[in-house]
Amino acid sequence: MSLLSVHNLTVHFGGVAAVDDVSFDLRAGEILGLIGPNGSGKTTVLNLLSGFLAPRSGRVRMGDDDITGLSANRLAQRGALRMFQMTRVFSRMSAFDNLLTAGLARGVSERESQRRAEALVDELTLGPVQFLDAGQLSGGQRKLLEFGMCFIEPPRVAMLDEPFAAVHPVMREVMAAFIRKRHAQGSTFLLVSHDMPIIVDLCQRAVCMNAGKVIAAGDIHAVLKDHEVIEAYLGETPDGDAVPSLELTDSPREQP
Amino acid sequence: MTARRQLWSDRLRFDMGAALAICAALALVPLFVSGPYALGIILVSIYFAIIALGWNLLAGYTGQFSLAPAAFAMIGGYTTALLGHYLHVPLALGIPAAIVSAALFGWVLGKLVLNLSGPYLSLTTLAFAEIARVVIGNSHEFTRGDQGMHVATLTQSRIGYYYIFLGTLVAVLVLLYGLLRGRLGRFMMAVRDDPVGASSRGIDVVRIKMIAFCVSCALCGLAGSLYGTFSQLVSPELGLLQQTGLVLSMVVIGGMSSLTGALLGALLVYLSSEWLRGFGDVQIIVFALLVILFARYLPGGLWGLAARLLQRGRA
Amino acid sequence: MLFACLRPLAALSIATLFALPALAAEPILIGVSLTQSPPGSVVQGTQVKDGMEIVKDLVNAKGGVIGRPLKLVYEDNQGIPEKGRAAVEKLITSDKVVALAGGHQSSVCLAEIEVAHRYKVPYVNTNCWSDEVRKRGYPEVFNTSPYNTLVSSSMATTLATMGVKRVVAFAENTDYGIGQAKLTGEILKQKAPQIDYKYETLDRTSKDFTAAILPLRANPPDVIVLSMLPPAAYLVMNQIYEQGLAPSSKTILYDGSSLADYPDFWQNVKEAGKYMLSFALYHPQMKQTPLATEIAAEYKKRTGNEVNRLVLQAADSLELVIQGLQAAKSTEPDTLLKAMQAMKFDSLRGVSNFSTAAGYGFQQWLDIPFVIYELTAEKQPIAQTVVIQAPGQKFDPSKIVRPAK
Amino acid sequence: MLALDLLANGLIYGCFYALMAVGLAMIFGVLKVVNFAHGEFFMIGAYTYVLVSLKLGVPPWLALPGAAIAGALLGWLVERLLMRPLYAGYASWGFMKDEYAVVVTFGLSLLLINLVDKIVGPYSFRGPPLIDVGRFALGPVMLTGQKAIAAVIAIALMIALALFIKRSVWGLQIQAVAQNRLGASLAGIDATRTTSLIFIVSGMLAALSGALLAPLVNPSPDIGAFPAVKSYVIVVLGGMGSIWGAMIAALILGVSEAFFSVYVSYDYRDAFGLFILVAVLLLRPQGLLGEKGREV
Repeated sequence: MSLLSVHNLTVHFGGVAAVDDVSFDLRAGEILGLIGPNGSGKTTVLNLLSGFLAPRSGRVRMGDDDITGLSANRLAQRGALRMFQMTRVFSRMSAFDNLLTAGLARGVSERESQRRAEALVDELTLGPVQFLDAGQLSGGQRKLLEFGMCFIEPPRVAMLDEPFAAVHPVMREVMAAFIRKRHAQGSTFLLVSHDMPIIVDLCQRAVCMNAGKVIAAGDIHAVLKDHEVIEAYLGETPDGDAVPSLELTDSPREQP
Repeated sequence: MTARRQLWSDRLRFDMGAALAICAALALVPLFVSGPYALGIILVSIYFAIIALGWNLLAGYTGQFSLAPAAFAMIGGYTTALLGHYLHVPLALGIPAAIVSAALFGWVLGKLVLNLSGPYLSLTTLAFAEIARVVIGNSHEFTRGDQGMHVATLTQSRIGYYYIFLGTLVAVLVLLYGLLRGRLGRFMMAVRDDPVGASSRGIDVVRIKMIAFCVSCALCGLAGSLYGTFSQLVSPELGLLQQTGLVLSMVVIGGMSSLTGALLGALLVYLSSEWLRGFGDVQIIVFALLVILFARYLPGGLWGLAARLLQRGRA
Repeated sequence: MLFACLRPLAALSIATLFALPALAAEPILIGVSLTQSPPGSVVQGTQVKDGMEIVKDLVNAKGGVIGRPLKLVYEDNQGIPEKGRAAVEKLITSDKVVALAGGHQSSVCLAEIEVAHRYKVPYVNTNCWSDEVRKRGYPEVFNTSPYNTLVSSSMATTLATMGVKRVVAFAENTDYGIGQAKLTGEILKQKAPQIDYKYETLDRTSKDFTAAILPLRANPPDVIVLSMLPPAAYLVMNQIYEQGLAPSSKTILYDGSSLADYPDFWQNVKEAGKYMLSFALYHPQMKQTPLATEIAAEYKKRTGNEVNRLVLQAADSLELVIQGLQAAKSTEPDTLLKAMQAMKFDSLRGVSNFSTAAGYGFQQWLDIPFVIYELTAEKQPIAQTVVIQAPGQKFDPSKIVRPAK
Repeated sequence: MLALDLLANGLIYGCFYALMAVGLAMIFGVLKVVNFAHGEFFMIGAYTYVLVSLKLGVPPWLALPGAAIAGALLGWLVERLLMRPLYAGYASWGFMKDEYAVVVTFGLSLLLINLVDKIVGPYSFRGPPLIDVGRFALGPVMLTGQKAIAAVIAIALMIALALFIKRSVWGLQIQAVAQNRLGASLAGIDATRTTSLIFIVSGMLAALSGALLAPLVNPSPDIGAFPAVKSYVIVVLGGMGSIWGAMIAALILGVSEAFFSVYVSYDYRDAFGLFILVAVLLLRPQGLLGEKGREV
């Protein structure tokens, strides 16, 4: 059953359709990959879904209710959480306070937030830095911190924008593990990335965008074999045999 | 390496403790100092301290760099004065009325600058402050213009007034402490550090900003109103830009985003500016130099310095 | 921790407490609160201080008052009422001055007399024209300063005798300016209802008044009255001149704040000052005591400027305190007060006694001598101005010189 | 008739306002901070002009560049001694730049006003006119030589500035730094040197406007308050950092002030510009021209 359903979403930037009649479903409990080359409109879709942009037309439904054009904080209250490519943490509060604040913001009691924050700090291996100001953390640590802030109260859907970009492999692993674990516990993810190995590794289904349009959607492997998708990534392909598969790139776990 | 536990609640408690210690010290001053003049000076510096704390809540904790604190003190003072003069409202109502009206104007200003940031916000608040002052200063029929208005007084006893101000200061500190240690305080700081991040975590940024504006301006209004009853006079000069500059330098010298910082700054800056009278007519020149040097060479202010030293001492 | 914060605080407050009263020994202290830095009128403050210093030095040279030297304690009030209030309180409670003098800006005076009244310390008003200062009826407040009623009524009489039809007044947005302009209007209603009189308030901090002047060009009035102080007054004059409004064969300027003897007057107005009628409180033709001439000479020596009314007013207000002390033979504030109320004050500009009638005249030196003269040439020294109304004489319109067509 | 008068006078003062404000606008554009001492740059310029010409007897036309140099010097000093911390070592200072700038420049303005008050004295001086043409009628409009020549020079300076910013290498560098400090420095532009250049130009323009107006506004130590507030209004009205916006806004302000004070009220004249400001900000927060100031 679909948790988040997107119908004919369209938004224009100065005449250009950045997102053009995009529709897809996000099923409860799945990890859906939103892929596509740079500038294909992935992040714009995320901005639309997380309330930082109002669509020109189209609808977004979460469960049974229409959430089109709701403000970011309303959506967050309803459990649609978003993570940024450029991390957004509260730089002049300690990491621990960041988690605590995120909990309070989601309506969790102070004592309970405290408890969960402590748990998350361990899970995310932030222990050593938990009392440093978030501004002093490394990029990777901030991403982990954002994970924590999203999951201090389990979201209905977590939208991750390029979570693995420019992150130390070890951190990547911690994140990936975190995502798998939460997924196993039934969390739903919308994962924006152009890092194929991770997508293949984590997602069951994927939606591929190019130039603001959805060019393919469905089972991840099917999508990645789709000609349009391959062209979108590799430009024109030599017709005939040996269509290069995007899956052949090695997955992060084999990296040193 | 494991940093020592330094959570917001700890920092705030420490901060509040220091602030209350200063208040305790102030409470003892009348035992050694009895001259109405000396008490008067400390009393006026407490007036500035309240404004500084109010402004600090807005600028230091919520990141809304307003340039109108003095104007709101003036608005508060005039509310009490006008009510008393035209409707013979007793101070018991006049002072709360000042708080309310200042809060209301604060709300208006907040709405006005809701979507502005950085210098836009600063200059719009500055414009607002100047409008308020020009209108009050030029409405002779209504406000008696630059001559100012006479205000009733709570008590003729200087000691009495001293403790009224000190009591108010403590009350304000307690209020701010309660506000800052809870959700609101954290949300304010979240808005300051990253408005976008804050809203994406589920914080209603607009609401938080408005609350910050109302509370901050209300405090300034309260200060202005009390002060009017003390000096039995309110004049447009209460809202001069220079007054705002004074408040800002107090907070910056004392230390932004800190209760003790604002309090300490207000006391030291005002007391020293009085003490500088010894320098005769170069008083203001010396004062200006001090302000520049402090701001330039003491980032984080006195409290920042003190805190850092104390940390080192502990660790 | 606690002490870390306490030490500087205690140090300061104790410094403020003990450092200052240390002075109050054998000399007689007199407090002077005036404007020594902006935004107030530092120009006035400086002249008042000059006048007082001269008198003090002369007196001390002659062995002081009742065997004790005089000492003046100055406080800068920046022309801000609130600062004035604080300054006077400091002077009274911390410096323990026996009397106060020097007030020269109505809004500040009004704040200061409240304190003087509360502590029952004599306060001599040097140059606050607003009638309100008198109307409060405080027994501690003595006024050797001119007062709006005096100026306005004399101006009204003048306008009436000149037989003019239309008069426009430019008043600065202060208690002095607006007070004077209104009062003139009221008196005119009784004395000469046929005169069409209106006044415009101008913001004294603004620099371009052309917009207020232009509308007059279509149909210039016979007289433009200025109830403004420098520097705004100078700008208004210059801009009136620029617009060719006055001086003209039809319209002349009439200054109601004794502008012409400010040291910087001519440098600032140049040709715009020619043909201006001026209500003035000092003219060499006035009868003066030897002391006055002595002061005039001394002022010239010290500053290189001709003496002016503000210097003399300052001298007068200090003189009043001195004579009070001599009469009282004591520095006890209340004895001093009684003495000052009882005595005849013989000032630099003639003997005077203070009226006790409530209202604008309360403890006011009512018959302050004044003249009305016309400046008939650029850079004209006061001595050579054309006196239209000599002290105590009638106003003689026939003497008015007008520019040719 | 009256309307024409008002329009002409308004436009003339508009030009003066523009000259006062552009400097502030440039500093805004680059540092995004309020310079509270801008009015004192004006004051220093006016005093240099008046004192050099009156006391030293230097001909006004030479005193004018003298004022410009004084302003440039002051601007350079301010940047060098007070403003550097704002962007040198950004990380530690970045978050407190607003308050630091305001407080430091507030102190500076207090200092300058009172220094001049003590050294030169409180009396106001009327600067000597640049040309000895008294009042003359230009059609229905009355002018004085000084007013006319000052307006002409103001316009000339505006055009010169515009060309400087658009054409010269330095101008382009200034634009680059204003748009993106980091980017510019990555592109090999010395952002620090550019900033101090901006302060020099800004100080110079403010000082020049002071000198040009000295014969019209009779400078006294606190003269700075009037150009300062006007400039704040104009800069926000025109859009932070937009020099063109500032120029247009200045003309609008000059004219509308003139009409407002005649047809509405003289008393609230100085509040009026601020009212426009607030109104504009409500409709168009980024000002007339100028990049958006809204948060994401």
